[in-house]
Amino acid sequence: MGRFDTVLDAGSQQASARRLDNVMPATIPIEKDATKLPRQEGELHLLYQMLLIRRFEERASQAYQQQKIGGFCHLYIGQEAVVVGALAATRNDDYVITAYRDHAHAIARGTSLNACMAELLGKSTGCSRGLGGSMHFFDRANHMYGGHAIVGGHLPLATGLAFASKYRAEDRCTLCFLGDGALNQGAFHEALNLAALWKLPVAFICENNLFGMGTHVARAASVKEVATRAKGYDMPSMIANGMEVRHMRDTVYTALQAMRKRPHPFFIEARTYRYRGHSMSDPATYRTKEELEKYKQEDPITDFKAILLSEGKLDETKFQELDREAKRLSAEAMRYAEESPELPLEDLHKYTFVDGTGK
Amino acid sequence: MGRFDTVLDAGSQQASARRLDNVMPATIPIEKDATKLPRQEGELHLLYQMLLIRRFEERASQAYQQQKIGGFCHLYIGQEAVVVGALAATRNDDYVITAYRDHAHAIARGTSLNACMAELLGKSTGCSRGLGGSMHFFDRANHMYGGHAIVGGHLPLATGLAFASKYRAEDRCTLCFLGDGALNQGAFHEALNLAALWKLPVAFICENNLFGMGTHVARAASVKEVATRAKGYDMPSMIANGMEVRHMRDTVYTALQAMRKRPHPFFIEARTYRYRGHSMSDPATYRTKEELEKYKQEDPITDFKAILLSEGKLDETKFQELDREAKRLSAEAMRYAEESPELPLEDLHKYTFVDGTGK
Amino acid sequence: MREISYRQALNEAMEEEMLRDPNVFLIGEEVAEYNGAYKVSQGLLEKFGPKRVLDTPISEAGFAGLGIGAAMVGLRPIVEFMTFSFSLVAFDQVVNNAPNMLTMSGGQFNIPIVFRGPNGPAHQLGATHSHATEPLYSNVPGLKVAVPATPRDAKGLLKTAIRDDNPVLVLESELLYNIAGPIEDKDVELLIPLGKAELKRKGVDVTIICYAQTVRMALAAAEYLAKQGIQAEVLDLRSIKPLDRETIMSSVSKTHRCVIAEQNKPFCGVGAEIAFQLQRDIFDELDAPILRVAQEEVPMPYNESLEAAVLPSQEKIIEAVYQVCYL
Amino acid sequence: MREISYRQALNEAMEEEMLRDPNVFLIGEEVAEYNGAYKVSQGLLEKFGPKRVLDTPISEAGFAGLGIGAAMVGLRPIVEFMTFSFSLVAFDQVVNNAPNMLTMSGGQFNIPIVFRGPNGPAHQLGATHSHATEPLYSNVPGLKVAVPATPRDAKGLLKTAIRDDNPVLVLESELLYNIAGPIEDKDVELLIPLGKAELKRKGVDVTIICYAQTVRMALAAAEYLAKQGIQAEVLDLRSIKPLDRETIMSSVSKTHRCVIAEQNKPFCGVGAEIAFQLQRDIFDELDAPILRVAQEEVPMPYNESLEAAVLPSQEKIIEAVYQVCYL
Ligand SMILES: Cc1ncc(C[n+]2csc(CCOP(=O)(O)OP(=O)(O)O)c2C)c(N)n1
Ligand SMILES: Cc1ncc(C[n+]2csc(CCOP(=O)(O)OP(=O)(O)O)c2C)c(N)n1
Ligand SMILES: [Mg+2]
Ligand SMILES: [Mg+2]
Repeated sequence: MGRFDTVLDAGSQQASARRLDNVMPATIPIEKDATKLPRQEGELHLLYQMLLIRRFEERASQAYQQQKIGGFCHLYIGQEAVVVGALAATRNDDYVITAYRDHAHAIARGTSLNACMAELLGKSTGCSRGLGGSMHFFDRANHMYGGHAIVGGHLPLATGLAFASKYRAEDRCTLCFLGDGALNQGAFHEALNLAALWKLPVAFICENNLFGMGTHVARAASVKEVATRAKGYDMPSMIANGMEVRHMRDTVYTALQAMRKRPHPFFIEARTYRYRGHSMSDPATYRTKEELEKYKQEDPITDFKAILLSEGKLDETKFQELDREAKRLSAEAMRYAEESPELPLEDLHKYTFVDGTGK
Repeated sequence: MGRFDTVLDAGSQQASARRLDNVMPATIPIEKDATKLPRQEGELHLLYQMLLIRRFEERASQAYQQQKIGGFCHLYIGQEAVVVGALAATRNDDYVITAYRDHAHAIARGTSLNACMAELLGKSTGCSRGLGGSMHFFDRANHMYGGHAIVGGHLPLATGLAFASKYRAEDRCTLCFLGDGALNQGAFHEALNLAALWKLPVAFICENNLFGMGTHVARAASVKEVATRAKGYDMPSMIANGMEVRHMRDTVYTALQAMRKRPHPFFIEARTYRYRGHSMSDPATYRTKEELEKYKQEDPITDFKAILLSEGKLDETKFQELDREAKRLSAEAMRYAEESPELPLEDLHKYTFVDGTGK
Repeated sequence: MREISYRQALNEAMEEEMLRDPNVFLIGEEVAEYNGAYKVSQGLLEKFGPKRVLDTPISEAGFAGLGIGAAMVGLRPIVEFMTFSFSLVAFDQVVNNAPNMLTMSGGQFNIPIVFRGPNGPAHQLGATHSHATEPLYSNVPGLKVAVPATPRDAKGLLKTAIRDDNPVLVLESELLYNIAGPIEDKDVELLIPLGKAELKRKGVDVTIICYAQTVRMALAAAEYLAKQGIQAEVLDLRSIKPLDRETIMSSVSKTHRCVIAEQNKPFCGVGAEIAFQLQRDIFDELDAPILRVAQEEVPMPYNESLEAAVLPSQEKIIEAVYQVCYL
Repeated sequence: MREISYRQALNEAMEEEMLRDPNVFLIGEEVAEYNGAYKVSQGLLEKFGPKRVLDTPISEAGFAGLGIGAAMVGLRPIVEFMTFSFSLVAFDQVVNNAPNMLTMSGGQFNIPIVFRGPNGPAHQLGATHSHATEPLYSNVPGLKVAVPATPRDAKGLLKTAIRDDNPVLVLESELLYNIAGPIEDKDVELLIPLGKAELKRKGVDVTIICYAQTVRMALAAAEYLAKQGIQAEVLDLRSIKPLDRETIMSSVSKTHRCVIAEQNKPFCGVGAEIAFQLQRDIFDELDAPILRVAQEEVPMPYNESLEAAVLPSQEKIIEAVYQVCYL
């Protein structure tokens, strides 16, 4: 009996039964008529995307341990429902931007696993030609605007994307993902104020996984509820169960619908959890095994699978097939990445300035 | 019939009759028992301080036009009740820090007019030895911690002062004045969050004079009510009529009492107005004559004078005497400043580093 | 030919480019309704409306980043910092997001943005308001840095900057806004390339390298020196990045002596860089140590005499020229 | 004598100073419960408790400013930036509030604060996370900048910095944290003054000036060169500000040739400054142009080979030495 029950369709209701603790009512009721959702018919696709992300990252995790990947590498495992649900509610031409925990956002946006894995290995076939690395996935064709590694630093960029939509009188929306740690950066404040003041169509989706590195959100943000932050800007907010892909999708869809009608920003807290450490080098001793296990009981993939099974939309064979495919593509991506060439040294100075003098 | 009436003493009630429009109820009720206020007996002193500030600045304004003062010069005229009221509620050892519109804060804190005027003229006898200028008045002896010219930049400093009090288990409070323009700086956000998170005894007093240079607060901050900003930090807030010195004093006193008992921050919006342009070079064409005239009808000095007269605490002769004294001291300060020497050129490199290697 | 002020020149540049390209817009504090804190954007709101000329809150990091984001999707923002001293609260946006995006995205996102506004000491503004930021930004790969000294350069460089597909900083100077100077008529399209220094005065005895605020001092010094029989060649850099190495080297190869007059703090400053390059590239041509005339290495004092003592000046340049000429 | 790591050395410095002076405290992200992102503050929370070792939110400007405010009233904060790349969002606090306060207040408020943390490229962290900030901060009057290369220097310089009554930046290096080196026993009070370079190796043919990450490269290069018959003198700056001009000048006056190995971007960098001062002060002693070995002037790429190509290296130093020796 999650508190979202009243406003969600049947499928979501069931899922919300196993909800995160302490989910508050949203300030904006969630759109009931989920039948209008794009890709609604393709709910298997949501499951498949979550599997793709997880298997890809499991493969990446291995590769990191084998030192095939350098620098920092932040895994998204556990949070898959957030981005898959949110992006399922978008149009293909909406702008997406996020922080450094970005593999999933690119994959959910349509970037090929090959390009993603190649990026991790620093290859020229990577989605950022091997120049960006794990924290800087970009994919212009799929409207994925990065992958940004300075906490909070991409929020002003998101207002710029949304500003451009409004400037051009387009009804695209911008989805800006951020961590709970970013709530306390000055750039967060300036971006939210600008977005609210100028009524920019940007949804700030705070992936509250309870921790910024080893610091619990309660030791970092002075508010009991993260969504309270939005009040300081007179900005509407909603809270979503980030472990439930349908709930994420429906929440974001509701926001986007409102925003497309009349441009304005939205703040969405997605309550979620990461299973791994902050980055590959973090043993995550700051939380108990029990807490982790508790959240693993709400695994977005396992849960959604169970729902689809119970609704007769999936059978175990089909699930295994999807999972095998996800694993196969991840392995294939690794092979592709390993065989790909690096940028030649002669290209070193090629990306500092772009040539030409504008239009 | 201002909305503060219920919580103020008789004198304040009368004053509040001529209140600013649209003053909201405070989230924290204002302390009723005003008899405990320090310097309560000395209300003439409040009037005198306001006169001192005004006459000093009128003299400074002249001097600026005569090009005796360089750089930027921001006058406080019209806002005198804010700082005089607020500081009347402080203990002498409380920490005070503000932005660049700072003459009044130093004067109300006890810095001599001589030292203030000498600073404006860049003389070595100035409160900052002529090195700071109008925007950087400092007075360590009177616990005046500046005079800071980067908008919002001093708010983190204020948290540091308050942190030190708590670190030392002292019950001093910090009063941090800021303009409405500072509400939108990243530093504001980070400072308020830190203060609320760590329960630091700092009162952020936003002198809302409706404008940051030529930009109305409604074109800069995304909130209908400035005090809403405090909600984003779960920080208690109050709204004070910044044109009424008693109301300012009582509001701030209430906050400080609570803060001294149990350290925590407070946000106070002081609704006020500046009569002059943003700085000496601003003709202030962005507002109407009528608006200015309306606010001049609520002049903090004229009003408070009328109240004291009506209460029999003042007569016209005494008022003239106080005013003459304020004018005399301002003129004397100008003479003092003009006769004071500048720092010798040999001292140019003396203030970059302080010598010694600590205790 | 006609005469207009440096301020007017910048204004014309923005107006012309906004007329030419609907993707160009201007944001910053007080740029619209107030017509600019220093009136550089006078009249633009009236001409282009509030969609393209926008007053911002005092949120430098916010609106600088907003500009960069808008540039990612093809708009061409002009971001005015009321002064570059205030760009320091937006430092991360300017040095991380703008210049790194092209590299980090593997060439997918260039950032066609201009950051402009007054830079360097004005008059008695004190330590926090007198920053000369050119060494800070010039250290960062991926940024171009223009430093116009005349109305003509202000217009021509700003127009070029707006058309550049990379982030460009146009560092103006409050002290120059009122200066008038000759410039092509309005119907002539004036584009001055970045990276081309201008020979302001020919000479054979010493090269004085200068930019922005120091150009006038250098020219005055050269005039004085000419009367003493020293023919100084005066080079106005016009942009620090790209740096016109060729013109610098060929001038000093001729004069064999060089004084750099820079408006910034000396340590790791523009003069240090140019001197380094000179001794590296034309070591054998140098007949004397290169000297720099920069600010004294202290936070800027408010007091007028002390401030004057901190700043570079005609007199200090003359003194330095005497030294490099062993006089 | 014993051997400890650079990380341990920093840890000891903080522990000793916190024991000595109750006004010293440590704040930063993850410094307390996590024991430091790079474990530099390991054990300090346990020893000194949560009053003196504090985890902050991700609010660099906020907690840097908090430190400065606390320093105004006599506390002596150590502010850890998880890396100095993140100090860029606190840039205004570090360059405006900390170093200007003494001047602006006419000498009333000095700021006894230490900003410390890893600086410069680590390994494949990409463009935003690889900043070498020393040229930016060295440009600002009122800041001191220490750049320890060894465990002994790390401890001795940090202890001195904590006792200094002015703002001091201690720019560490992630790549050095695990390096071990000899150091005095714990019972010996180790204070190394700022502004004294260390002669790491004597030589007569060329001076290699280096600091922090480049010291090891320079020493390795010198060793290699020795086998080729070139005796390189290696100078470790230990602090960039104050700069040990005397030692630098006297070394190059002896060798007449100089290569500067710096970890930062070259333009307006540390090498430029030192080269400027050298040619100014001992022009006649120079037998060859001074060369610098710095980063390539591009945003840092993630790819390992490209990153290596950007960075200074032993090989590049050797190559530069050959050049200045005209070999
Ligand atoms: C300005 C800045 N400060 C510090 C860091 C180092 N850092 C990287 S991630 C991180 C924690 C962020 O936590 P959160 O925003 O909750 O995102 P999550 O890792 O949980 O996805 C920190 C402190 C940074 N990248 N940028
Ligand atoms: C970071 C920064 N940006 C811009 C400025 C320029 N500036 C000085 S005062 C001011 C307006 C501030 O308004 P407000 O905070 O309301 O204070 P008031 O002048 O009304 O007292 C501006 C934009 C500055 N000093 N610092
Ligand atoms: Mg988190
Ligand atoms: Mg105001």
